[in-house]
Amino acid sequence: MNLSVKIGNLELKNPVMGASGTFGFGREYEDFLDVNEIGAIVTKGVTPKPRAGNPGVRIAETPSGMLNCIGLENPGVDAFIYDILPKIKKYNTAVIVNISAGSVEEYAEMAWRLDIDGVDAVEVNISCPNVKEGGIVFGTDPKAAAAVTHAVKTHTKKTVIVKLSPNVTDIVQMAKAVEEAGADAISMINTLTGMAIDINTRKPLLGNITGGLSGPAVKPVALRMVWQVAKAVNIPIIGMGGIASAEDAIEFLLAGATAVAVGAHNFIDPSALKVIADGIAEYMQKHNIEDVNELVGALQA
Amino acid sequence: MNLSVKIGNLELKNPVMGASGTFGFGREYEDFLDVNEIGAIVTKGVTPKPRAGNPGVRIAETPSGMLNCIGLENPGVDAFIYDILPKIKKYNTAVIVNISAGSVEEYAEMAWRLDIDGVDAVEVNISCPNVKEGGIVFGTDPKAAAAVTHAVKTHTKKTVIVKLSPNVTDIVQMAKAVEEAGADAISMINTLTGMAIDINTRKPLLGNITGGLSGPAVKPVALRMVWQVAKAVNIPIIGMGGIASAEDAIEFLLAGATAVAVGAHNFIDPSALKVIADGIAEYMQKHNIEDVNELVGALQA
Amino acid sequence: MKKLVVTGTILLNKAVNENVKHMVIKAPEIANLAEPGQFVHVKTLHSENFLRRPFSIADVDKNEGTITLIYRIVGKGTAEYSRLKEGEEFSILGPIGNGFKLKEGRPLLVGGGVGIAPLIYLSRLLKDQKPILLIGGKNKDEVFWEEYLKEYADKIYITTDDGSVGFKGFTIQLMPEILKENNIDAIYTCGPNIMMAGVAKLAYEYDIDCQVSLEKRMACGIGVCLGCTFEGKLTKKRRKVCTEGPVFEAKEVF
Amino acid sequence: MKKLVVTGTILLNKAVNENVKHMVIKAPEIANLAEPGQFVHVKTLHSENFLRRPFSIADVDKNEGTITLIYRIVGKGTAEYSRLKEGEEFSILGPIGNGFKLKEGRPLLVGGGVGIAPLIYLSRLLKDQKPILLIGGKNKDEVFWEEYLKEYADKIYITTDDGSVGFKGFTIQLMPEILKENNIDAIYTCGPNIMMAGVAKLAYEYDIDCQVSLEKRMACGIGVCLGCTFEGKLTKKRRKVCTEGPVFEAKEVF
Ligand SMILES: Cc1cc2nc3c(=O)[nH]c(=O)nc-3n(C[C@H](O)[C@H](O)[C@H](O)COP(=O)(O)OP(=O)(O)OC[C@H]3O[C@@H](n4cnc5c(N)ncnc54)[C@H](O)[C@@H]3O)c2cc1C
Ligand SMILES: Cc1cc2nc3c(=O)[nH]c(=O)nc-3n(C[C@H](O)[C@H](O)[C@H](O)COP(=O)(O)OP(=O)(O)OC[C@H]3O[C@@H](n4cnc5c(N)ncnc54)[C@H](O)[C@@H]3O)c2cc1C
Ligand SMILES: Cc1cc2nc3c(=O)[nH]c(=O)nc-3n(C[C@H](O)[C@H](O)[C@H](O)COP(=O)(O)O)c2cc1C
Ligand SMILES: Cc1cc2nc3c(=O)[nH]c(=O)nc-3n(C[C@H](O)[C@H](O)[C@H](O)COP(=O)(O)O)c2cc1C
Ligand code: FES
Ligand code: FES
Repeated sequence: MNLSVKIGNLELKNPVMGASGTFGFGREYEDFLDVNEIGAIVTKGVTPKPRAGNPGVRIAETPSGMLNCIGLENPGVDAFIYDILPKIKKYNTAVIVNISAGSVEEYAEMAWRLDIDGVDAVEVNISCPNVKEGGIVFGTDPKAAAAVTHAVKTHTKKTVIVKLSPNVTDIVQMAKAVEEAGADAISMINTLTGMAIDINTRKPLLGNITGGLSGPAVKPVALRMVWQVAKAVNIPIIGMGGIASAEDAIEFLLAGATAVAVGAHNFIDPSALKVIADGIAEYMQKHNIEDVNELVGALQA
Repeated sequence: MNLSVKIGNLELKNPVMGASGTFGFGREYEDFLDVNEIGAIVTKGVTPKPRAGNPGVRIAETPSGMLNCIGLENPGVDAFIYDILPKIKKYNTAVIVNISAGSVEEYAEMAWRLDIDGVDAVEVNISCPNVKEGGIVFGTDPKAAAAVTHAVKTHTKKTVIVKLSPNVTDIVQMAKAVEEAGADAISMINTLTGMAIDINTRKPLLGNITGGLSGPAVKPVALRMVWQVAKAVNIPIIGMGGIASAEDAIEFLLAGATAVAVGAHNFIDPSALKVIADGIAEYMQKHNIEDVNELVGALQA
Repeated sequence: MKKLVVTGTILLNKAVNENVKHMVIKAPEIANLAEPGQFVHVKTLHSENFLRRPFSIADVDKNEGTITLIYRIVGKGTAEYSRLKEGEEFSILGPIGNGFKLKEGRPLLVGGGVGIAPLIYLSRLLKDQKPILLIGGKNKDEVFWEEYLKEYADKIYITTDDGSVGFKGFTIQLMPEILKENNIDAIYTCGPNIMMAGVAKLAYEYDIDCQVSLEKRMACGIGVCLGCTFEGKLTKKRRKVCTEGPVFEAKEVF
Repeated sequence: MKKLVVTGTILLNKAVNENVKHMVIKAPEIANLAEPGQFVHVKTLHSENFLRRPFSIADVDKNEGTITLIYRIVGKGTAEYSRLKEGEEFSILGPIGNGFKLKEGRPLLVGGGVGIAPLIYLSRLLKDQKPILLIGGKNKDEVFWEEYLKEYADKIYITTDDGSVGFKGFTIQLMPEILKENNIDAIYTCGPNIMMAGVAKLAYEYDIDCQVSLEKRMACGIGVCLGCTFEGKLTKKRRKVCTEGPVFEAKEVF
């Protein structure tokens, strides 16, 4: 049975990876699964300079989901390259570095700096809703998204994945723009912007007022967007948004995703990546499917 | 204690109404509550001609929510005026007629035809995601939304409420456009477009492939949008999206909604409108609030 | 028809076979109103699922104030219900819809799978008219229905797809024989659409009054969401399975 | 520190007072590893809530393979847990974090509200060092903690906001007296931030080693979401409450 898939030049052992910001730098999961066996590690978003993130409460539970306004807390690209990468490049799995920056030039520089051994791909976060400099303007304007994509693509030999925001009227337009600009793959979706209020204090629950919604609650929206984009582009899609089971993951593959990422559900079950990859294999066995790629886009609609 | 609120010229007994498409024409709830005591009935979407709606499965459950692709099944405006309105105008509560149409002219005609005794307001659905003619283009293009609003406004003396779609990049822009075009109030949000797949048949669960997501899952997004729009416009907002308790309703009031509508939760608890209105009163008592309008926009952010 | 929402207490929730359970709920107001063919729309009080689920009222005990549901575990909701223990509470909205109209003369009841559930209550009420039961299922695991029906039925015919019990084949294959041998005055059927369509066709052929009980995905169960409608064949009108059905004249459907 | 996810069995889930419950869970692997000050991240198997919830390990019985949680019902999650019955399963991720470092000499343990929970296990381990306990709460409903602690404590001081039991006022008002009267070598504190800040200030004044246990909203509990971080006062680095804490040197925090 073949579980491996290709994202750009990247060959993944299986189509299940940990989503950025929910998988740390991979090492945190060593107690729960064999990191060498997962599809890929997608790192927490890395920025040019270290970031402390947002003040105040950063997490709120919502029905079948959660809001977060971490605000891209991360040690910065230097610390990533010198302290973290050496510790994770030993894993026999792909390392995809999620990057955010405040300008096209900064994105390009990040790409260039990360065009090094141990990094297998960059995932360009043009959609973090929690920080002004996090790229949300890039994420909602096709021209800006294309400019970032082009800049990154011309500054690295690694596979370039562009991560789309769902907070747009027309996700297909965004996807096409980054495809044309040279993206090797698209990942989607990032979080939907949401909010929660404490009615007793009459204050927002989150320090940043709004935050990014993720978890099973958003799955129907994510799946719809993946399906729309898959029909419109020729590059592979890494689908995510609310995946909590092998069944969910298979829905994304059928909708047209070549691989999937698991986000918030890792917090519920830190062995989720393994459980889900195993579940996909089981489903394939049951349905006599030899190659997981047969499932990709196999929706009959 | 004052629970009454004003939406345009409309005085509501309390700020809790049944959302369009989830409250039938009100009569269906007679077994469960006193329809005379609710804030308002918002009717199922009415169209110029009768509509059979979409074929196939129309309902799918999702985590903390549901997808629907009813496709605006309704008996048409004639049947509404001659068969249904006579039966519901007896209620001592406001009747808000939700309308959908395929062109600006049709919207205008609907408004004109419904400018009759027994109708207290029209809610202009420019955002139904389930039918091509249901107005989704109007719902995502500020100019088209403004044109519809203007046409409706100039063809009726009733209060005109425009219902916004959440499937847009910038909901504030949409809200401002309809405010400028003369809307007396805004209602928001309609459903988010979503999808679900049956992995065993490999087919979409819904007959229409995609459907509208509603229920508690979408509440954080709805609340965020209400808060954004409330800061930007001066007309009242009817907030909705996932309200399932008095606490949820109060969150929407604090975020800036003058009234709220309960949608899918009516299916779980058909006495929900009463439970929620009573719960708001209880909260006001506990917090020594004399007038529910004091809560509107009282978020400290 | 009057409907209400009550919190019932589960008195029994026992396995009938590997996938089917039998639940008895104390809910006197519902039991009191319930007619055969009606259903309830249920929810656990603290559910991980959002919507209610519809189940036929398999039987009632008006003295005890209980209703019985017989349900197959097929997904998240039914799995959740299967974990409920005696003494736990269960929210019930019902009784919903128009049940079977009881007709004079010899009845034939045709059921398939869990569609047999409402036929229990129905056959009890029709007992004096010596109902004939024709029930079909995949295999002998379905035989348990006989236990529920034998007290009320004059005769029970069983078909299984695999022939492990009774006639090997479908109910509608056996039905012509039954119609020939007996003087049937009214047919009542509940089960897969394809079965009911076949039953209806035979009923038309033999010119026998026939009622069918439909199943559709439901959100509200109270006639407001329009998730469950279809176009009536006779009336040409949109019909709601929940509040206008689930039982219709066969001719309105097939 | 090794963490794992296990499905434990609830052996006890009894009310301590109107809002507080005492839960004992059979989870030998966790009990075996657990140190005082560590916590677990829990979830019911079929939960209506999405995230896990963090609770201090109030005590362990390594022989029996059990851990004890003492929790206050404050919201949807704790309400859900309060309904769990003996014999039911409970998912536990843990033990998490760095607990209290046991120091030599006379210990003073200062706790407020449910922050007292981890001090039970801690005082048991420190018993031979004759720990002094200073615990505060709103009113006499909080007195139940005394029952849990009296076996291990050399002395227990109680403060209540309303004076219904013990000293009327806050723990930190009573603390100087205790520090004067006793030769305290190490302070361990857990409770509201404002209380711990006061305790830390007094510890600095008296130059006593002080450890504080922090509480922050957590999503993951395993150091990946960064929901729980703060800037360390000494290290100037971002610190994770879940995996680097919840116990820190007071000087890193206040
Ligand atoms: C009027 C009526 C009477 C019924 N009576 C019985 C009965 O007596 N015994 C019995 O075992 N089953 C009966 N059913 C079917 C029963 O409602 C479904 O099996 C049940 O809803 C499945 O829920 P789930 O959560 O386990 O399945 P899931 O597939 O997880 O459910 C997901 C969603 O789909 C809906 N759904 C799934 N299958 C069906 C179905 N076949 N029909 C309608 N909705 C469905 C659910 O209600 C839910 O909203 C009846 C259905 C209707 C409409
Ligand atoms: C390390 C640690 C140890 C704890 N130990 C105990 C203990 O021993 N006994 C006890 O009663 N409580 C303890 N708490 C607090 C406990 O986690 C919360 O009371 C609980 O999560 C509330 O859940 P809920 O669903 O009832 O409340 P809700 O308000 O409905 O919860 C909503 C969300 O907010 C989070 N949340 C709410 N209150 C808190 C809080 N005070 N701290 C952290 N997250 C919160 C929840 O985890 C959940 O994600 C501890 C917290 C932490 C961080
Ligand atoms: C706590 C948290 C932090 C996140 N941080 C990042 C990030 O740094 N960069 C990024 O591109 N996406 C980030 N995301 C978004 C996820 O990678 C993912 O796109 C989203 O959560 C949807 O998947 P899910 O529903 O499975 O969680 C974060 C999500 C969460 C919950
Ligand atoms: C079954 C169903 C039918 C609906 N039909 C309409 C409609 O006809 N017109 C309309 O404007 N909105 C319609 N809506 C949207 C609701 O009015 C509401 O905006 C949305 O469901 C969000 O609220 P909720 O999360 O409380 O359900 C429908 C929603 C549902 C669930
Ligand atoms: S289920 Fe809602 S109308 Fe029938
Ligand atoms: S709770 Fe996620 S990093 Fe601490």
